[in-house]
Amino acid sequence: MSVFSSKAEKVFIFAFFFIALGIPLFFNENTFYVNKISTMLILSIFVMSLDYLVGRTGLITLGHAMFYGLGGYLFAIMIPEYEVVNFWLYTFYVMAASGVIALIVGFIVLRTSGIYMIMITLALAQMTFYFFADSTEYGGLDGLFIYLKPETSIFGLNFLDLDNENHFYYLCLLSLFNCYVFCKVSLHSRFGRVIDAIKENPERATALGYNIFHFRLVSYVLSSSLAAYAGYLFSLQYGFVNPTMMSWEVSASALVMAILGGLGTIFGAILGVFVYESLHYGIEHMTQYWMFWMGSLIILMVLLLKSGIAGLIEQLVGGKRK
Amino acid sequence: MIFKNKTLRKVVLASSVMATSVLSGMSAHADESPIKIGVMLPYSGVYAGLGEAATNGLKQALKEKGNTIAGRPVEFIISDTEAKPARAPELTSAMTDKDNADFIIGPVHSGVAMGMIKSVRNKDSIMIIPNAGANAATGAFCQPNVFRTSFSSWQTAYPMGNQAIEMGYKKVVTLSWNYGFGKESLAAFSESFEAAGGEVVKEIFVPFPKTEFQSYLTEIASIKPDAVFVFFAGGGSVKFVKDYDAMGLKGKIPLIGSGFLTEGTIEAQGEAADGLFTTLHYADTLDNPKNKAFRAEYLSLYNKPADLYAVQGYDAGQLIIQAVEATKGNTADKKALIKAMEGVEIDSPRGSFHFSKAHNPIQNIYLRKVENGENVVVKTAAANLNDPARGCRL
Amino acid sequence: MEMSLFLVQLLNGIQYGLLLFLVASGLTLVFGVMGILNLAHGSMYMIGAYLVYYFAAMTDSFWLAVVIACSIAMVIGVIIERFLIVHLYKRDHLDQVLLTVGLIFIFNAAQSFIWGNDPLGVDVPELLSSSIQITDIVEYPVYRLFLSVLCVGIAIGMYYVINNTKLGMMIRAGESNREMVENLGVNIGTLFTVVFAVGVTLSALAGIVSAPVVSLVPGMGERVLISCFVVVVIGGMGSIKGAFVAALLVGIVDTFASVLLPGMSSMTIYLLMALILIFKPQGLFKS
Amino acid sequence: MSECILQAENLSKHWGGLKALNEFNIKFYDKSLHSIVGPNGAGKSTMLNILCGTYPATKGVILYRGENITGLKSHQFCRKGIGRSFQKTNIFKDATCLENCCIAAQQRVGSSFNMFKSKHSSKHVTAIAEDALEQVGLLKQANTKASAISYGEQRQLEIAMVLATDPQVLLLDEPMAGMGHEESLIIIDLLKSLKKRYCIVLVEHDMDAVFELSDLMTVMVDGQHLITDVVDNIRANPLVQEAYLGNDDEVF
Repeated sequence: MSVFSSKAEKVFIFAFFFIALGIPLFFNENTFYVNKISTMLILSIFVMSLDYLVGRTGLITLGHAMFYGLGGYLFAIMIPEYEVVNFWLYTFYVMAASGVIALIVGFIVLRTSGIYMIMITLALAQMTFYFFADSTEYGGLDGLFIYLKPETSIFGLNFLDLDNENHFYYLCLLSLFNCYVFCKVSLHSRFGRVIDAIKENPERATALGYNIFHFRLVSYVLSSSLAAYAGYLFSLQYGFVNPTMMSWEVSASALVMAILGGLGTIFGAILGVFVYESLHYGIEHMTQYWMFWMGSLIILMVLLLKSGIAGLIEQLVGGKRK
Repeated sequence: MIFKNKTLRKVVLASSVMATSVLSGMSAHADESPIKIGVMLPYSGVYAGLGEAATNGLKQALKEKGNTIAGRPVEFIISDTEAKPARAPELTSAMTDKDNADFIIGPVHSGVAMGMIKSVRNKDSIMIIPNAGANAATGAFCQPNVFRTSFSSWQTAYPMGNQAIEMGYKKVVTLSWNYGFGKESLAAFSESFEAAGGEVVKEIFVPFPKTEFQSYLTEIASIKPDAVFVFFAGGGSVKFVKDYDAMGLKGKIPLIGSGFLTEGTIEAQGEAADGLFTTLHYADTLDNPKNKAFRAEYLSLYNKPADLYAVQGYDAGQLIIQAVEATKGNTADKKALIKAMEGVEIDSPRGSFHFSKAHNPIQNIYLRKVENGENVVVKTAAANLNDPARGCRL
Repeated sequence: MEMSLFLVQLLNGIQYGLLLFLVASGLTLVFGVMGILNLAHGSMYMIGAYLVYYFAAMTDSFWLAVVIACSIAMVIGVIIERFLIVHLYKRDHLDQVLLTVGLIFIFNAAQSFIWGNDPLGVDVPELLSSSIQITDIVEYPVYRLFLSVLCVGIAIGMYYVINNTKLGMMIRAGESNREMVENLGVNIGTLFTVVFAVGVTLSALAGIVSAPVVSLVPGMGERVLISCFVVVVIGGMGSIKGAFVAALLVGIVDTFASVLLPGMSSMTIYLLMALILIFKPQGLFKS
Repeated sequence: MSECILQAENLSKHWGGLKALNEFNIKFYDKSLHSIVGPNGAGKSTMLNILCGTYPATKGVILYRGENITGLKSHQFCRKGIGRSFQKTNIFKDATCLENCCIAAQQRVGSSFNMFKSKHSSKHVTAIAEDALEQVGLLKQANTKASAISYGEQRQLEIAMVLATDPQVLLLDEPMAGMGHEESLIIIDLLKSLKKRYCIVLVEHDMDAVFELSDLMTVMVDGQHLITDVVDNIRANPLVQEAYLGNDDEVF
């Protein structure tokens, strides 16, 4: 059986990564667009991790940006100030550290569900936001700077220069690809089978002998680590972190993007990010009151586009999901 | 004159280019491509009012020159920072790499400033900060291509320390929001106040942006200091001054502060603000011809009174005009342009000023008192005050 | 801390808590009866404050402005429920979250468009503008005392309505079993519209009456919303009694924390919430 | 009689002041079908929910093969071998019938935290699932979505899911509720064959079925144990007739 849930997904994924590979060549004169798209790729990882949790595990969170921000902060805090560190090593550190934090946080938030979980995740994210915003040692509201970008050698081989926009772009693209593959593979695995079962009917899954708390916790930790990885990449892109990375607006707009793209589809995250960000960019340049148009758009989307853009495409292309 | 719409802007630009080329005839061999001025200010969110005023001031300065400098038209590229630091690098990168702006005016917010400064490093664009006060912008993070037409946090609070001693205060409680601007202001005040023999008995930091001040006011009442020095701006200062009065502290413990306490907020504060002493590099009522002319013109252009932020934007415009005129319209040679900028003497509504080595204004700081809803200048608290620019290696 | 100042701080805490209750009660009422989580609840607080500013300036009477602002808020509530929320009853919480986030965007844009972004203030009405001397140095503003009395009055009023009227009976029934209400032969649509409008108006009223003691700035709604969430979560979603207890608790804890634990004061209420949830995942009074 | 597998001692459940179950004692034996009857609100479902760990008991002890399992978490009951079906159909409607059983079977086979092996990779899991479907006669519907099969088939599927977890005890909560006569007959046949291999606890309102299937019957009234006996004795017991059946002969 194919890993793709639908023909639409297959077509989209191939087209997307094919086009994405050529972006830096196309914009070779203009680093702005390469940077902008890198940011969108990073956001896609973040939103995809959110979709894993919300769309597939059935746990709604309004505080996911907490891990996005933590990814950046953990890195900024852990690195020695005047030393170039290894990218891969710190990728591991950041993801492991945020995983441990997610384990503890998950232990609290997963005791609740539904509307409670929405509010508790939100409140915990605010708490973390204030922790950094009020701190003196972590730069307060002004955030922290990362002065030296890490080097990326593996076994002495160095083929990526993070200061080069194009190299960084490909790193983001590769990361997104890995993230997508990981999400798809794990959701198609035995673990994924249980996750799907728990999302659809937690009561039944419990009666069949699954400790749903453990599965949710694992999913929460995974998703949070991925979000932290996205935040880590973001902090690398421009070399700074700021508490607003974990503000509730970031969590809310990520949710909007996930739903716009098509909840539970994983690939919809990419769609959601690119459509939302392009609209934001476009509307913002046209009117001072972009918030009004964004708000209206979101409401229309909720009322009319029930399964997101991915659902729309699947209807058009055919090959509905099984 | 605010062109929010990009296409509209381009059209106007095209016609103005044509007009100037017709006027100057074919004889002028000089460069007639537009000078690109990127404007990165907040137009939505809490700081939107400041962004608008700074933009107005900037445009007023350029309008006085017919929107041409040394024969070159001016093109504005406007983007809304929303005062969100996380967006700053991306937007800055758009200015430097996509639009190839010669100058970038911005921002208002210190957090955004830090993000921007990092992004203009080693770029060709010259950044001019029309408000953000973070000391580090012209201190530890100072760069050849970063100028500031406003102030450093240190400058606005440091002179008040000596003033407080002169007023006879020995024990002072200081209080501000717990963020960079506030912390730097309190530190600068304490620096001069304690050097002159005063004692800061308690330093209170209120989490930003909390405006529930009752418990802090009660605490101040229990300490009974000689005076209270505060830093607040915008909505927070309105709330604080009103609460201070309502708790009955106003008549008993004098309130002094950095000038932002009563900038743009004085009307909303009403009578509660009467008698407050503050220090700042400007006051609406400053009595000099330049200020009067500036304010009159601003009022006629925008139909509302000018404020500090408009002045700072205006001076950013003046800085560009004088420097580009000095290089005879050459903006390609950034080194020469920066040199020209370092040499200008700006005839500002706040009184004339020039730049320090770290590119921060060396300017007068005034002691102001609120009387009948106006900031009235009492005296010059510190003349030609230069920021210490700690950590700057320029 | 001196005893008298301790008491003043306690008064500060209670007063803040009561105001929080006013906002949170509307949120918890709407959730309890309708199962809708209205994230735009804070926006109504903001809109209420701005409306009273606008009409107080226009009519020169604070009290008249209060009446007008409340009426407008109620109309807004009815419109939102009839045209938007009504489509969401059968959908999951996620859609509600999203739609109400969209509303926040729109309200913020409207606020910025109509009133601009400068901080605004509303004068305390003449009648209540004095202060009472309570210690040698501290005076307490009469208006703040009035606020507390008003909030307590509204709390008692709500208690009465819920326990002694037909509407209250339906609300109680709705809280415990939504399907049952439908079986009672009540027009559920009308009930929901009324409850939503009342909930929204409570939030707006909180904004209206606190306008003279806060400053009107963009984004004020979101700040209130988050505090409100803490209250509602601690109290137990849908429980008005819980909201009352939790609001006082949060108000008092926050007030004392800001004096006694200055380094981490903004985190304190969240810590309190996390602690309570560890022992009582459904809040103090689950409905 | 065969070995006693599951036993409850002094089991009580209080909801506030209401005693839904009061000092209840009962024993269930292997390879037999033990039905529990009683009027609505007698506490049958409550007891079933306690026996499978969904509700914690207020008081009392549950013994499983002599081991005290009272404090265990809900999911651990299933792992011990106590499987249950629900009063309202409770299946994974979006999944196929086979997948429904695979979910159940995988729990028993294990390695459910493996994220890299495809869920279809284990032949073992699929084999168990297919076997379970076959037992209830649903194998031909294996690849049909669970929401697409008939109501009666959904009830069968639910039993198949329980079977796939390899239980020792089956707790069935009204498996025939809402079924037509034809469909009920299928379930009756199914239960007849299953009781040869499992200990089955049946809560059911269909008295014909109960009398036909039961080896032992327990009558409950108001959360109290009234009597436990073989079918014929129950039928003849005047106490039962009075307390539970009243004068309403229709039931028989």
